[in-house]
Amino acid sequence: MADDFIEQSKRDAVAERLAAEALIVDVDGFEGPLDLLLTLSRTQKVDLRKISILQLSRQYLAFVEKAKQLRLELAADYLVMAAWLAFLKSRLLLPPDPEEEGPSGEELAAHLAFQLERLQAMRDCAAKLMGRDQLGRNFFKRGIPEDITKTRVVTYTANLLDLMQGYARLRTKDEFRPFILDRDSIWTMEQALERMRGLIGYAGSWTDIISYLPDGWEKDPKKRRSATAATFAASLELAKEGKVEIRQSGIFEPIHLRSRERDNG
Amino acid sequence: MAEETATDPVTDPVEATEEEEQSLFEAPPIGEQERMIEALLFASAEPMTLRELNERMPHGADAAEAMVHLRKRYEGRGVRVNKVGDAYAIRTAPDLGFLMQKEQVETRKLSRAAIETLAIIAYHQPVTRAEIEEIRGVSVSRGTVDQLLEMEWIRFGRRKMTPGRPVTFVVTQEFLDHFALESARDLPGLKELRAAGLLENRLPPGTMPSVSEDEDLAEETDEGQSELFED
Amino acid sequence: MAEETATDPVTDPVEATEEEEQSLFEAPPIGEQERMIEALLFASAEPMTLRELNERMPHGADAAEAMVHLRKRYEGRGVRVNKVGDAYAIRTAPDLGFLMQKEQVETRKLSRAAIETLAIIAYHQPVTRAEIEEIRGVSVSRGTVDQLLEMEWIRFGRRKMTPGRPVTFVVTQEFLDHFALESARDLPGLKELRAAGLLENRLPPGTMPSVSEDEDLAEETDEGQSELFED
Repeated sequence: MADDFIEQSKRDAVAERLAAEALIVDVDGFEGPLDLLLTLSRTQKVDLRKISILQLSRQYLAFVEKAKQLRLELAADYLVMAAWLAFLKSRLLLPPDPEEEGPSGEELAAHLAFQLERLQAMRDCAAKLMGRDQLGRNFFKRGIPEDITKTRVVTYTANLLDLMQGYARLRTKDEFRPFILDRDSIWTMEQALERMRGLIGYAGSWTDIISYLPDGWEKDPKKRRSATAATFAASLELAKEGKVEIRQSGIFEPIHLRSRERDNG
Repeated sequence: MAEETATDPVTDPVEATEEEEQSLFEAPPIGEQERMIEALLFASAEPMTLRELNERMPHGADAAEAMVHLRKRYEGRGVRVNKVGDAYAIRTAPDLGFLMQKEQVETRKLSRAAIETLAIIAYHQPVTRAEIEEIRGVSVSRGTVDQLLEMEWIRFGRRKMTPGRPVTFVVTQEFLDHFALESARDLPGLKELRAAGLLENRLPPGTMPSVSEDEDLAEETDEGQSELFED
Repeated sequence: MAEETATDPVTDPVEATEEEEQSLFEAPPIGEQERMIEALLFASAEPMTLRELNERMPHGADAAEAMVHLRKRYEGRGVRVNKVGDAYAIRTAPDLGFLMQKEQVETRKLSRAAIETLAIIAYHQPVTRAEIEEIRGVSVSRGTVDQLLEMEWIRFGRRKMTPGRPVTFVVTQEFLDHFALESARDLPGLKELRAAGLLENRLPPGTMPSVSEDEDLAEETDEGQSELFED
């Protein structure tokens, strides 16, 4: 029994040393004292619930001792943990002092064991979580979402009707083109304006706008109608420009205009 | 499941070498293929052609057959499988469009200039800027073309083999997609537009539109499009 | 569920006037409602809550009931309806992920610290930074939390009613969506952890919290969790 025990402790000591040496080169790889403790606890190869905190404390202190020998700079929190574990170790080894206040060594050890178990549990959870099917890796959302949110900025849209109407508009315009050429009985407002601008300077007194119709357009009713309308529209345009004044004494009475420039100048 | 048994040569004792080879790559059951194209169409950022689908599916799968099943399955559903050009995409059923429009407050109508330009490109593609200007009768602003390019409703086509080798414009699959057209050939012709009352008959009294002109137009449209839409 | 039926006047035969009013705006048949939520869920890339769905549907429609039908319809299909917190989203079936290499997005590799912090927040929410540090045994870097916030996997929860009123962190709908979780209650192993007492907020022995503070903490924790873990 006793031999076995000594053998066991020797083996433990070797394991501890190996662990410490293996870990020491990589001290930066640990995320704090708790992480280091958790790694050390693996050498015990037991359920974390049954872990020997006393043994773990020894391992940790040995690790810190080794680090000191190798003159490795340990972060302050590693040293704080070492001091606390040294205190815990003494509490666990010495019989309880009835004078002393505060939690017992067992209570402290239990809490540390809880912390280790909890950290390990969270790591397992993290691994399980990342092992789940993930959006964008194992399953996917709609590749062409349709526009149903209000956060959308300005988008331009048109429907088929707009498109067809737009085209129809253009093509209708196109269809007019050839007919413009053979519209020999149409006098346009542009033509009327051009004619009147040339003549208006002479219109000092009120003149019937009929007198501005182009020569030869008075006879044919179709031509006369078109020319009268164009001339009337052109007269309004000239009035708007302030070049002429227009008057009509009554409905269907002749329309007269005269130049304003003569008056002003 | 079927895959496992199929790859087991023991279950196929009769067939010769060719058949054996075949069995190594046996296609998944059609129901499984239908699930696959369903997932692919759903996740893809672009409409997918049968060829693209087949490329992504296991060896031996037949996207065309699976598509028949899938399209049937979505008949009358809230979404359906639309053919867009020679590709397929899942789209909201048109009668439910009103559900999506609720918050399209910020969408604006395309300007008249843009719509006309777009219409000309759709009906006359491939078409150069000069040709668009000739039809519209006004110059086409850079902004209008840029806007349509940016919306990805038009893109550059082949250069014309005329002096200066001007670039042409054609409509895109996005355009077809947006207007729910399988191809630009589905655009109604002038006669149909007139029949639908979309062409106002504003011709001056006493003039008759010449029949030949209408025919010319129809021909021209066909010719222009044939380059892009040949079967 | 109980909420939805309660707000539906049809299921409440006592309210005579309301029922009359209801008939003027009769809800579409349930099959039609199913099509509507189908279209809406397909259209949206992000999960939609029943409330959002109801807002878009015609008066009197019941998205909850339609959802039961829709989820059943998509069982075993290439896409399916995932419940994500109190919302729903259509996602491709995970077993078809192998077809979708092209759609796979390279996610930023999370550091071990970030992954652990995320897990702690998910399992312990609402949780303060101090509590995360207590569990991990090291201080949590700002960058880690920022990264998780930026990915929208975590957000700020209510403040704790402890001295200093520290902020808490909780996981988001995006988190649930990303990991295909119906709710935070469905986190793997959650029940076992709770049974083992590993989710309790155990203070180190020897620390003497004031009684009132402890009560506050317990209350706040319950309340905070009930928000996320309720049925």
